[in-house]
Amino acid sequence: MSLENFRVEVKEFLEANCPDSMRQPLMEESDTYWGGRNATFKNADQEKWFNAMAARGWTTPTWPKKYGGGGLSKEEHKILKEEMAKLKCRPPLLSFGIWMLGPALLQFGTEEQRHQYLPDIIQGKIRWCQGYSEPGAGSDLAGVQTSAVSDGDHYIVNGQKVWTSYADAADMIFALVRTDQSAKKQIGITFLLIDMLTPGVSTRPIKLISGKSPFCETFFDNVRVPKSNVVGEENIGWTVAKYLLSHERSAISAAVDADFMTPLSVYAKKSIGVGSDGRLNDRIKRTDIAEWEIDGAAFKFTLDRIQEEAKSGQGIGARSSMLKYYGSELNKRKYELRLDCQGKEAIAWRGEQYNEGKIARQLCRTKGNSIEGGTSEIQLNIIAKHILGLPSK
Amino acid sequence: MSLENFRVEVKEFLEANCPDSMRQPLMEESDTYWGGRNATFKNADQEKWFNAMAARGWTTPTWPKKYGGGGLSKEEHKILKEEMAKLKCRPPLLSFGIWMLGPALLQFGTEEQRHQYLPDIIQGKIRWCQGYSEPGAGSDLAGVQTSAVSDGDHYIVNGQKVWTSYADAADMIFALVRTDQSAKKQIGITFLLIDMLTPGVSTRPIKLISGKSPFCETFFDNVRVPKSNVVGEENIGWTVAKYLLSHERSAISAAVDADFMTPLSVYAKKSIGVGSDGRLNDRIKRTDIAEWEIDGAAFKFTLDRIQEEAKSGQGIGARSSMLKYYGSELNKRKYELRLDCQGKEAIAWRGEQYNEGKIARQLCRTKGNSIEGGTSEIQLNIIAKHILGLPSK
Amino acid sequence: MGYVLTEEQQFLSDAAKDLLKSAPVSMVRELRDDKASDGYVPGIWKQMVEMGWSGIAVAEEWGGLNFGMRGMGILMEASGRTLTASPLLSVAVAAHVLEKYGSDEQKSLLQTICSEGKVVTCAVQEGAFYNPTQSTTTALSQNGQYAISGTKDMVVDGSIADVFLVSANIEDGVGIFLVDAKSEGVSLEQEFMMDSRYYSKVRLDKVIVEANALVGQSESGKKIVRDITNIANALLSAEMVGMMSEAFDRTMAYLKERRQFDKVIGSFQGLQHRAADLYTEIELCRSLTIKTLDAIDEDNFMAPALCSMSKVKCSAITRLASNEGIQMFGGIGMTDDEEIGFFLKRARVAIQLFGDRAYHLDRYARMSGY
Amino acid sequence: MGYVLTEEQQFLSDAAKDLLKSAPVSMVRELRDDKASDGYVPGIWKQMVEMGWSGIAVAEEWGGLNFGMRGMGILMEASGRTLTASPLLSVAVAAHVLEKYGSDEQKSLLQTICSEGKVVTCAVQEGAFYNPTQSTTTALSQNGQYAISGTKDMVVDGSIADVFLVSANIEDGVGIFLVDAKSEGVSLEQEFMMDSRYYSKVRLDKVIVEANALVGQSESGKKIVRDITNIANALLSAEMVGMMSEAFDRTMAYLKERRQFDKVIGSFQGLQHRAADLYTEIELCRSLTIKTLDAIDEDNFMAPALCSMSKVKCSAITRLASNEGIQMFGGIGMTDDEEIGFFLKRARVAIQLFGDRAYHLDRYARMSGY
Repeated sequence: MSLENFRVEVKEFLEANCPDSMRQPLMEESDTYWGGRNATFKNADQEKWFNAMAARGWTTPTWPKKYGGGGLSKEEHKILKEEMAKLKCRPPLLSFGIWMLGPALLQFGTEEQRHQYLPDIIQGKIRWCQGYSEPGAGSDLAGVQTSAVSDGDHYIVNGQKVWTSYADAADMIFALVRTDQSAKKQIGITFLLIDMLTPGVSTRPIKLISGKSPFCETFFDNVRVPKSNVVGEENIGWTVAKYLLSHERSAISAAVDADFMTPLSVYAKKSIGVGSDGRLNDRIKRTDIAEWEIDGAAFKFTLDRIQEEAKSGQGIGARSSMLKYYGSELNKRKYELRLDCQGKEAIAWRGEQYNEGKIARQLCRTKGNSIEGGTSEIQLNIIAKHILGLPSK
Repeated sequence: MSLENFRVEVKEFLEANCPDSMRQPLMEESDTYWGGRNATFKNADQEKWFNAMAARGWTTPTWPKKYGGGGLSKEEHKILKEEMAKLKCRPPLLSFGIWMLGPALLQFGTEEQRHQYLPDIIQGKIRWCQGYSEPGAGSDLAGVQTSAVSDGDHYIVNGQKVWTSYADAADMIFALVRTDQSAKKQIGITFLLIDMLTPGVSTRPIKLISGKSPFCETFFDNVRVPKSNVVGEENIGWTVAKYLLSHERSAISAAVDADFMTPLSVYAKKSIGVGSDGRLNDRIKRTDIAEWEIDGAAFKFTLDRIQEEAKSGQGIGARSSMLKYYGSELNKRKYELRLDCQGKEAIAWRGEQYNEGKIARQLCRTKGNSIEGGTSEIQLNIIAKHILGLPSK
Repeated sequence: MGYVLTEEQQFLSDAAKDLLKSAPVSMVRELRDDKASDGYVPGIWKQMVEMGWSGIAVAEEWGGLNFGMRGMGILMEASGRTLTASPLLSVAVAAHVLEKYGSDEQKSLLQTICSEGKVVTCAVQEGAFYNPTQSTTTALSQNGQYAISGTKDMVVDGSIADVFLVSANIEDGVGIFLVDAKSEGVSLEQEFMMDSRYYSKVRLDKVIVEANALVGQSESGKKIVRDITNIANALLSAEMVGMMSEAFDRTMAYLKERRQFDKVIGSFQGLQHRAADLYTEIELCRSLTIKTLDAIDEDNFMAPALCSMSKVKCSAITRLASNEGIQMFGGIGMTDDEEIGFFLKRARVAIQLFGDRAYHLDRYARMSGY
Repeated sequence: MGYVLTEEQQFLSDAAKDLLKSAPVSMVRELRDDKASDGYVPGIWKQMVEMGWSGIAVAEEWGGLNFGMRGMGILMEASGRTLTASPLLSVAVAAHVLEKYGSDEQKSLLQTICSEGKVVTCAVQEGAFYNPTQSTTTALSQNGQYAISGTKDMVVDGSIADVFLVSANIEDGVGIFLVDAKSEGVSLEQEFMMDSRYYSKVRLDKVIVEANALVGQSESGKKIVRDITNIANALLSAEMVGMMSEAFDRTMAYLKERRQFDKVIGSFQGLQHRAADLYTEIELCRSLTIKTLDAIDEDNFMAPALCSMSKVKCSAITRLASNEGIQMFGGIGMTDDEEIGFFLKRARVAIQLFGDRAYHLDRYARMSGY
């Protein structure tokens, strides 16, 4: 089929299968569909839209057909994204399985594992979560302490993970465990798939300074896991993890992007007002806002540029660290400025008239942007080492 | 004599001996008197004033009488300073001998050395310069390469010093030389006094980005120096040097202080103008100026506080690094703001109407504030280690 | 007057730290989660009053301890370190106003503040930002009485106030009125802010007060409002010095203890330089704030400008210190279990109370003639 | 239009680097110390004209190479790396004005610019700051001629200009006039700025020009001035991207080579983090500037705002990069022997030319409706 015909077909399919209510921006948590054993749809439209996409494997448009994926070429995928963007179609399924585990299995998994797990990810039957970080490990992700001791064709897993998003709603977890206690840090780590229903697995939600969060702590107490659940090989899990981390980093900087171009000055004009000379009444905040908007635009153009350069073959590489770093800092600055611009409205924490403190809570939440997915300090280290070539000694 | 009587006497002495022209602020280089073998007075007033003070040993008010100093107590010295300040008396003599070598000799010198050198410092007969830094050593002052090889009761000195202020006008230099090549860095350094007239000593002025400067390079080519010129002992010169460095650091932050309280807004008001609402016409620069003035005032009060605390026995210690660091950065910021506030006038480099580019040259010169006397990075290291107790490993 | 604490001031500082041990940072979480609480550690105000702190800056003549604003600053700094909510700030501002402008009759209220800890608080802000010169509250003179109508925002300690100091437009200027909280026509709405404290929206609907409720003369109203702005911001600055110092100390302790990549993270130069810079900035805030409090006590002409300068500088550095705290604590700093986040939250409210950075930067520059 | 260079643009970029090898940074010192020089590397403009650069952005129709402002930006960036003085900026701005607003007759001058490198430069600033809407220069209409009087400051390349584009108040607005440098009544004073270049104070004393010296209509004067501001600042931004990049590259090379305390100083995390941050900022400047130049070429409505945005951002980062350069070079960076200081000096002048950070920040915000 020619690309032109493909575009026509896509258009028709989307028009026919994407209900109007699925062409609205995601407004709240419950608007998203994550799948899983216990998943329910918010409404019939959501279900219809998901089923239509899943039937074609278009929840994962580029994954191979043999696993149930869409099997689209790069060019076809681009067309699908463009047409979905035109209609503002919501993503039919959000999933760490799609973003993270799938790519890892396609790269490192056995054929058997791919057949076992990919179809369920594509069809939203199994919901995955990620188990990397551990208490006290922080930026030092290779400092894995959770142990997996060999016991015949099983491991006995003991330990604790933190920052496992939505662990309390997930069916399975892909986790880093230590299979060789004596080896040097990055060696002796294994990438292991664990069913959350296995006896000994428990989770507890983490409360953040911003309030409730999707993050959990996950505990493993003598959990028996079959050795066939290792992805890659025993003791080389760090290679798999690093591959996934680069995926995560790009995902985060892309997510940050979406909200960037909302002009800060809109809020300021509303709360502070504009004088007869056409200038914001608070001339000090005006300067801060203008500087932020300029930096925000420059960042946006840099995202565009790097994407364009990546297409022309220069790759993104360590420059994803630059985007992660600057994007996080910009977002933090933005919310400090919203406090400046919106006064009392922005420091309220409770009350319907203040949207239960949405702005203040978001301010608090943004502080985590420069910590999660690699701290700003780690990003700066990466830039210094891998882009600038500065020596470590 | 009671302190009250002393004050009366000082007043009368100053009134009688400090000519009116010596009660004006120092306007240019030639208004200062540095002494030395080839020194000449600018005019009769300068000579009269110097001679009157030198006769009493009041060029060094607190140095012991037996070396020709003023022999004043702390309290008496305070009175002298106060009364001189009231009349705005100029310092009768500027001298690295007074600020640096003298204190070192009083602390580490032999009785013979003190009798040999201190009277000439007090009477302005010998002008000293300092030879610490070497090309390529930078912040690493202990990286001394200039060698002093023993040859009977002499050393043969070879090497090069940089940043030797006024070396081209000095009679003698106090220098750090390496007397033990095999020892670890800080060990094997000796504090040596060298006559600039010794064969093999030569100097060359250093041109800065701001233009002419008092700094020189000083070269030693097989210079023979008697071993009796060692201050302290052979190989322990680093102890002497460290003692002097702390003197230098306080001197620099004090020097920076003098110009701080000149309100930046005065220049801005003149160049930019104030509107009918009483605010500076450029509201963006206004913010920068106000922030600088607030920081400047806070710094000034911090100088006052630390002096007061020092008096009450808490000492200054490593906090001198804090003053050096912040003072330098403030001064750099100040000149950037003067460029902003004075436009074309402040970027001119030549021309009488622009005072031969005084502002632009001062801007360039301030960039050295955070390098000389220990870089800002070194100061931050000192604060982190000695005040905050952060570990180095 | 001076930067170094006198023996008496040192004693006060020690006593404050001692008393505030019973109102530690962990109480912020407890009070927040206890929906029945009013946001105050029970009994803490009573203890403070027993120590004489409700009149700490008041002259002995009126029952105070005469420690001046410098003494009051010591209490605020200590409260900043523990993030303890108490009516200290409100009462100090009100007492200052009454001592300076009150009639003999009104000064009996001052004595009650000192002896019993009666809570008097200012109600001068209207709307989302502090800008007390823009007010639509009016006090209509009628038959030797005033009828006050208007709405005030962000009234500190409104929920426990006995009396409000309300600013209102009067025929010939601005009047500051003592309004009993129980007066007919006064209604309160409590708003819960991110520092886990309640601030009141105070509505006044034709509240009738007698003529003697007016503080000072009708022409002194604007001056009183300026004094309120000055004192409140000097004291908030002192509180912020406490907050930034405590957040910093906790961060430094963490840097020395926390290991990453087989090293104590405090050994990384990137963090060391930021810590050293922040230390320096905090020292500057401390000097500036002490100078400001002394200037108020000395009635120095620079005092009003210094109050704004302190607020500008302390706002910026409290913000920085609380942000650096979270960042250096890393993930754990983001959790509600760790206390560093409470400093961030209190900081954001303290910054806005009685005028934010932009308000005071403008105010300082105007006072400086540009 | 796009961020990645086309093959042609890459060729131009290589050619620029190649030619500018004969005008390296060391020439700045030589020209400065040679009091007889006019501040330009001899012959460099002639070579540029031979390469067609005087008409690089001009349509082929008028003898140009049609590379657009994006192409011109490539030349400016290269010139920024070598700190080479040439009339490229002046001529590009003037050519843009003539191409867009000139009469057919005036476009013959455009052709001379392209073919012979005739130097035409703008004279629009009066006083210490760039603010072209505040002008006291007047052009009085008389007998079908104009008599122009006034004084212009900071005229770039004034000393070698053949023709000035002078803004002057006319009866019904602002007029932009072509004034031959040799006209009677034109006198020049050369002022030597910290970037070691001469800028001219141009005095016009009843200079008589014919009616056809007016560019565009009388009502287009203000628009032309805005265009001059836009183009000049976009191109200065491109030059600054070159300057900051070169200063940064030199600093990084030094960090890798220089040893202190038995370590390469580039291994200190304190410096690494600052370097990484600065790298990021420079990348942002590059993207923003390319976007701006493309927007001009596309006649995008955002172009004027983007020109100011670029100037604001590039000014700040050029300043930062040149300061960090000196600081990281340490003592040697302070000496006139080391070249890093020349970047600092050119930066300070480039920042002020055609409006500084404050001017453009205000301009951007106004354009954005606040």
